[in-house]
Amino acid sequence: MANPASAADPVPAVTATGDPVPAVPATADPASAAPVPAGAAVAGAAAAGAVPVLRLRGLGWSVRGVPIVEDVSFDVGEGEFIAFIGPNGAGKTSLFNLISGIHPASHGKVELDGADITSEPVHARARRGLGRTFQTSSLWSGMTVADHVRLAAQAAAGPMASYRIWRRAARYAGQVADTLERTELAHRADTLASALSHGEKRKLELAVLLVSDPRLILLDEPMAGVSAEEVPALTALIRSVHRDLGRTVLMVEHHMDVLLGLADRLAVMHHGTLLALDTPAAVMADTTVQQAYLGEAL
Amino acid sequence: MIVLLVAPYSALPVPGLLDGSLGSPGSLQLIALCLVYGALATGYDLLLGRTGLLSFGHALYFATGLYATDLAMLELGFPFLVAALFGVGCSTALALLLGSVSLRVTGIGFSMVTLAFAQAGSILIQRNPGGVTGGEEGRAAPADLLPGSLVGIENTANLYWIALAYLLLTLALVRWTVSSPTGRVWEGIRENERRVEVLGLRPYGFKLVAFVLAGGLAGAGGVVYLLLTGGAAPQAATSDATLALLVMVVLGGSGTRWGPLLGGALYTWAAHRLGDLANSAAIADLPAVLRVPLSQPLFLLGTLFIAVVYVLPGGLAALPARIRAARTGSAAAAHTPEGGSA
Amino acid sequence: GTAGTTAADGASGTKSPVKVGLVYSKTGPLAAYGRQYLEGFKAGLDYATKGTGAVDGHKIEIAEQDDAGDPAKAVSGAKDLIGKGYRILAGSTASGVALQVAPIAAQNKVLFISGPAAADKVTGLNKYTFRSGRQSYQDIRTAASFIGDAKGRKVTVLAQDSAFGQANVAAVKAVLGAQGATVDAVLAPPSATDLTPFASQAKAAKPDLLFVAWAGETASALWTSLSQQDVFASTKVVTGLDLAASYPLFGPAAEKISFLNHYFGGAAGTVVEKAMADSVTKAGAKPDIFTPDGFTAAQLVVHAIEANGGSADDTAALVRALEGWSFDGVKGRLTVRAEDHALLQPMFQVKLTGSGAAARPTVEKTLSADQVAPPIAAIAG
Amino acid sequence: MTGNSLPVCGQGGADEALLTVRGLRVVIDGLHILHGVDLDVAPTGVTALLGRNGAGKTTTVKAVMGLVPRTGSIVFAGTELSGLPTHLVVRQGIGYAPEDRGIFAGLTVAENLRLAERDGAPAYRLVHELFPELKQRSGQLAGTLSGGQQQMVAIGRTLLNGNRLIIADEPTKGLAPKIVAEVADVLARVAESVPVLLVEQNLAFVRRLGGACAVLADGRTAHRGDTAELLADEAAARRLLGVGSRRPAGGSAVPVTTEVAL
Amino acid sequence: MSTVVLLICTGLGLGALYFLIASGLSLIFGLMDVLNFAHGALLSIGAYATWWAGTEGGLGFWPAVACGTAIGTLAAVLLELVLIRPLYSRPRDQILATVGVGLAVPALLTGVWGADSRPFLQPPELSGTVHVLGAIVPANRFVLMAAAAVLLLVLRLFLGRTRYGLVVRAGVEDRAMVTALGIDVRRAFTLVFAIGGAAAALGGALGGLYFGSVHPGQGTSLLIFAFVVVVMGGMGSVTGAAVASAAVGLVQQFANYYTAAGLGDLSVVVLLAVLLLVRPRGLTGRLA
Ligand SMILES: Nc1ncnc2c1ncn2[C@@H]1O[C@H](COP(=O)(O)OP(=O)(O)OP(=O)(O)O)[C@@H](O)[C@H]1O
Ligand SMILES: Nc1ncnc2c1ncn2[C@@H]1O[C@H](COP(=O)(O)OP(=O)(O)OP(=O)(O)O)[C@@H](O)[C@H]1O
Ligand SMILES: [Mg+2]
Ligand SMILES: [Mg+2]
Repeated sequence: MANPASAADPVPAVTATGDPVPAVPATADPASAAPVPAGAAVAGAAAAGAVPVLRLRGLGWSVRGVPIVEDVSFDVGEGEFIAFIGPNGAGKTSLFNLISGIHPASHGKVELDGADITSEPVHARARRGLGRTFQTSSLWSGMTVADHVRLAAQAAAGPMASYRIWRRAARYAGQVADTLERTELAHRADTLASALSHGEKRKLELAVLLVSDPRLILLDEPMAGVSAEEVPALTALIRSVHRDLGRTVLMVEHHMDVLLGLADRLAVMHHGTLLALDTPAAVMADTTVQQAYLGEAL
Repeated sequence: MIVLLVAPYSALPVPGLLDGSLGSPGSLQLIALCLVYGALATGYDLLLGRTGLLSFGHALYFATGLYATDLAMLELGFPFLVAALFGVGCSTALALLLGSVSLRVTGIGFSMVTLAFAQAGSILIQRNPGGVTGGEEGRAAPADLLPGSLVGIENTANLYWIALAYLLLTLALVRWTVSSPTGRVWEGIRENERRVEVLGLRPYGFKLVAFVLAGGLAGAGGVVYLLLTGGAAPQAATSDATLALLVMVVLGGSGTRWGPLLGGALYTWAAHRLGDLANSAAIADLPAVLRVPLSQPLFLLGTLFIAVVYVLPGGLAALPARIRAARTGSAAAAHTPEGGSA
Repeated sequence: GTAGTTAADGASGTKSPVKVGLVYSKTGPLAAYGRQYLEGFKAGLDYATKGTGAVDGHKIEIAEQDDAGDPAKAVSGAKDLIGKGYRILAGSTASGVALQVAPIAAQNKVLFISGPAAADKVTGLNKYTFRSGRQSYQDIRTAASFIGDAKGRKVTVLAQDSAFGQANVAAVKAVLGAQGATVDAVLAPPSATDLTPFASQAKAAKPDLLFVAWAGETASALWTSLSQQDVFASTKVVTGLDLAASYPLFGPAAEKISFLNHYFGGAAGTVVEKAMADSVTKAGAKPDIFTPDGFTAAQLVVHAIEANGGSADDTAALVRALEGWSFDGVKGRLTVRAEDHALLQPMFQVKLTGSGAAARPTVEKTLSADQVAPPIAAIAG
Repeated sequence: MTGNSLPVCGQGGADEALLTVRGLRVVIDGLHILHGVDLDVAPTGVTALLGRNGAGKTTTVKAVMGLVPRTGSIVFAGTELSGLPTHLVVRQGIGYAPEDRGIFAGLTVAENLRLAERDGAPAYRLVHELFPELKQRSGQLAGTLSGGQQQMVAIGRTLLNGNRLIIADEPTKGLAPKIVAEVADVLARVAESVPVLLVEQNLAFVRRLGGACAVLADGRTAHRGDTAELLADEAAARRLLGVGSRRPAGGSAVPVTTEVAL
Repeated sequence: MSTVVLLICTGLGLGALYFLIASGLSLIFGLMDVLNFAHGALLSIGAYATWWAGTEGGLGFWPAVACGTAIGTLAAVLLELVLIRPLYSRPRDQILATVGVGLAVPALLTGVWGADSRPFLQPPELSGTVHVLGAIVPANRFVLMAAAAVLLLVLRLFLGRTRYGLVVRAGVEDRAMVTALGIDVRRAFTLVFAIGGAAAALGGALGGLYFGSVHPGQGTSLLIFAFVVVVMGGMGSVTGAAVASAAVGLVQQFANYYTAAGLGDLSVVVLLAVLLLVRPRGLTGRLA
């Protein structure tokens, strides 16, 4: 699992800036190396010369010496949708935590819109327009649905808006109504988050995200535990965020059919490294991915 | 509320609850103390119930207001009003300083750091540095520097008004700030701090605002307490004092509008009146097995407290809701459970 | 406003009662002192009113307020009593209580007779405040009497670094330092539980006299440490003898310590003491260190009321009646010094014989009231 | 909605059932979560418990285990369980792998397994044979295992003792497709010797294991019958489970590895 | 030199006393997540029971200690069964219930035996002194250290070697799941409470030796240092608590002696604050 080459040189020689072809780090393990044939320019990928929304270089994180994410480098272009797959424990959530600043990177660099944010705290990154959801629903259980959206709207108005202790809290009526409409939660506006069904909680997570209108959205298994019945609506919602609003989205998901309909590119993680990053078709065709992730068809 | 407004003019005896009529100085003093503690608990709940911060050192800011005001008069010769402003200023500044340090850690670590600071403050006061604090003896407030209308038993009603004003101020301030944009963030922090961060807000600053506000309110409480008790004593700074605030808040129901007030008043009333009960003739006549425990006010308070914890989870403020739930619950149980799960 | 107690007069059959309020520790850390005080007060009232409980037919009514050792509670209690028309307050087991209740008494112009509280500051605090017990200075003078000629001798004070300890150090410096002794101090934090290093430090100072001013729960640990570090072999050790329950705490060192003493049951051998002992024993208790403080307080109260024809309404007159009054008390001849309301009284040098539960005190020497009189303090306000 | 008439079809009659649940009701904090669940677990093979999100599947299983207050009749191999505390229910011979896996994150894999030992001869051979990974990682803290490995621990614990019934609640939740397939294999093997009560959202998985099924809706049993029959009946499946045997959402042109996503 | 030796020996003795109290607290706090404010009360019960058995009961010292520890253990079991067990689903109320007990028990002791210190029996064989490199160290300090060392060993064996340790560690993470493995977790928790209570009562009994007297507030006043030690050591780590105890005892003893105003307590709380600011999870880095 350890990668001596990258440990010695945390930022591998990367293709020149603006190269539309995603960088796939070579791994030391020849068995799992079999790199995906460098994909053709992908729809939505950054045009040559433009600064990518997100750029990772040699990003890594280890806990007590054990590497959990190793040497991940890639660029995400404006308006792109990248889906992450990989076996359990591959490091997908950990990678999202590194990008959003929940964990400090052990080595490597994270750039958002060309600015180096590697050492910035969570809230500073969020203020730059980086929004995310969590693998297990992370909500304010004692607050109502509308309150969630209001708080998010307030936060989006900048931190100073929240320090106005002498003012009455604004209602943000228009924004709240819009967002709840869009996420089909309007009828639950006054329900406590703890009383929502699983699928509704997932929608609420998205609502909180949407109202703050982030440039880059990280979604961690938004469909986990959602019953088959609710999957299509949620999928449609995510699609509209991506397509209609033109947001850049990174998403981890095990539901293959969902992400195949959404993703421009597919990233495969394995043992903390980026095994492949390419068009869905190319990735699905790859035997290494088949072995590592999909297994025999069920 | 209306009862609180007419209290000083009333000669109504309230047997059992109060010793003497409602308007007598002794009763007014006790009610005023109840109001002050009710307000202190309400301010403390800004941390505990509203922002989810368990501070074990809140008494420090109370004691700072108390001692700083007293010492400003005694040592610096400030007139009362200036000294009071100085006292509130000191406690606010101290809360800002220590809050900015202790809020760097979270969870039980935060509780313990606040405890450590408060313990240090308590030790300093006990140690009588430079003979200033009076050590275990405390310092009496100088009557000549206090306004004449606040000195003497015939002016107890004025002290009562001040206590009531302090309570109203605290209630209003807590209510106002809780419904301000900052209050909304506090609520978010209480429920899930990480999630607030992900929205782009740094919880630290908001927690500090709550901490400083609560510290300043506690300092103001110290000033009122100084007027009521005519002096500063080291008991005010002990960790027991913070623990008492915690007990009050929980007794009443944390995070509710009236709960902490209720809890603070009830606790204070019990602490004072249980002594009388413990010393009453009725108990002196009991056989030793009953008499010995019942003659200890702290024993009564402790047992009462345990009883409340068991019988009234959620505190006094949850009582009406519980009664309602019990009523409708039994009614619903009688019907078929058609509505089902939500 | 507070309606006075002047309603009824001597004309009608039953005369209006005189109300006296006691604010003292019924519970809390000083409850044992408080109990002695109360027992003494009842005995003193009985004695001074010759068993009638009344002065000139005016019954003396006692109301009690518990302060639990907390000045804030004491002030509330005092205010309650004053508000109910009490013009005489007595009590204060703890110095902090005395120091904070006295100003309240002065503000409301009522008589206040402080009890066992030993702080020197109470003397001369204001013109409404008197005391019925001894003060630290009298303790120190008694301790000084052990050293004989102090010139050129070395005295070390082993005390806790509290207001009580600091006051003792200051008093020793004032008394013995003035007589030519060199005085130094070993101060231990009040919260320190392991006192071995301080005992060893006190021994290393090699004083001619080691004065120990100690209060609180660690007393037993301190005496054990002093024995273990073998301080008694090289130095004369003086300390105050507290209530009877504390005798066993000195452990095996008991017989080697020279005690200064305010009072113990049987110390004085006076007629009044006999009366007090009888009365207290009849009530099922035993006279102890602070029983005389209660007894004396009752004597002062009754005298003040007597001098005013059974009324307590004119506080200034009550004060005038007490100032300079000299009378036979439990410990012998007592005088309320007019200048600062100090209570001049004899003190005792005491030895313990036997140790542990068997320790019994005996008086070695009685020091007259003049020998131990504190310097005159200026009355404030 | 579906009424109280329960169509009982196919095999799985109540007579020879190993576990018989009748009129199970659960009320938590005044909320009526289950109001009348009936369920039979056949003495062999897999019995699937199906239903939409929030139908009450997990609650039913927890009620059987005694983890939530319940009323009604729960008879297991002739013993009434409804009055028993959880640990005694388990000692009747029931192994339970809960929905959230119930791994003790702070304990090692070996300690997690050791905790589950109940009788003298724990079947470590069987467990290690099924999941060689657990043997290799026995010293690792369970909290650092990947989701799939944690699921292996959870299932392994149920196999350690000579249980007469194994209850697995959504053993595939959050698992990568490859692991889902592996878990299906394991359960199929287990079911050869011990009956399994399986709660599952993934219909492909259920179809693969076959056996009888019960479908819950709104805290009640809405259907009992054979799994294959139910899944073959498009209308019934749509009515009871909200889905038919449909194509993947999103209309991707890529040939998806079948219905893992369901 | 002899002063330093004396300070080290007495500091370790004090640390041993802290450990006797903190170990039980750490066990209960760390393993069961119960912030036990009644721990000081258990200590006082142990101390008074020992004192009572020794003086009124006329037992020798060691039988009295055994008796005191047994009664303290019994009290702990009662506390767990009657007050803590019904509140396992309400952790905050558990804390509050123990606060109530912490108030009531010392008051009860005061009511029965008075607020004053009672002299504690000092067996002659333990009241002597030992000469170490020129310092005269009270012998009972070494008794405390030995007791602390034995306790540490026993607790580590209990936690590491027996199934109970495992059950409790797992039970803290997820009580329901432990029962779902067929284990009667309540019995294990009662046992842990009993052990914690036994340690506290033993601390009380030997603390009487240390102080030479008992009084009702003794346990409560030591409790705050026990909390400090538990937090510094990293909640739930008995070894961490041992290290922290020794550190706190030494720091306190040295600071008391060498700083002018005797800043022992102050330096301990400052130490705690600094440690937590640098390492929020305490010495051993385990989280509650
Ligand atoms: N402890 C509880 N308190 C309140 N409501 C509960 C509790 N446990 C479950 N519920 C509610 O009961 C209903 C049934 O829950 P349950 O977890 O049994 O559903 P499920 O069928 O397992 O759903 P899923 O497919 O999402 O796992 C849900 O609406 C849930 O919100
Ligand atoms: N704090 C931690 N300490 C030790 N190991 C950790 C820590 N956090 C994560 N890991 C380990 O790192 C690996 C990657 O975890 P991560 O949650 O990123 O996986 P994932 O790809 O999101 O998996 P899944 O699909 O199951 O959610 C796992 O083996 C996990 O056990
Ligand atoms: Mg993940
Ligand atoms: Mg479920």
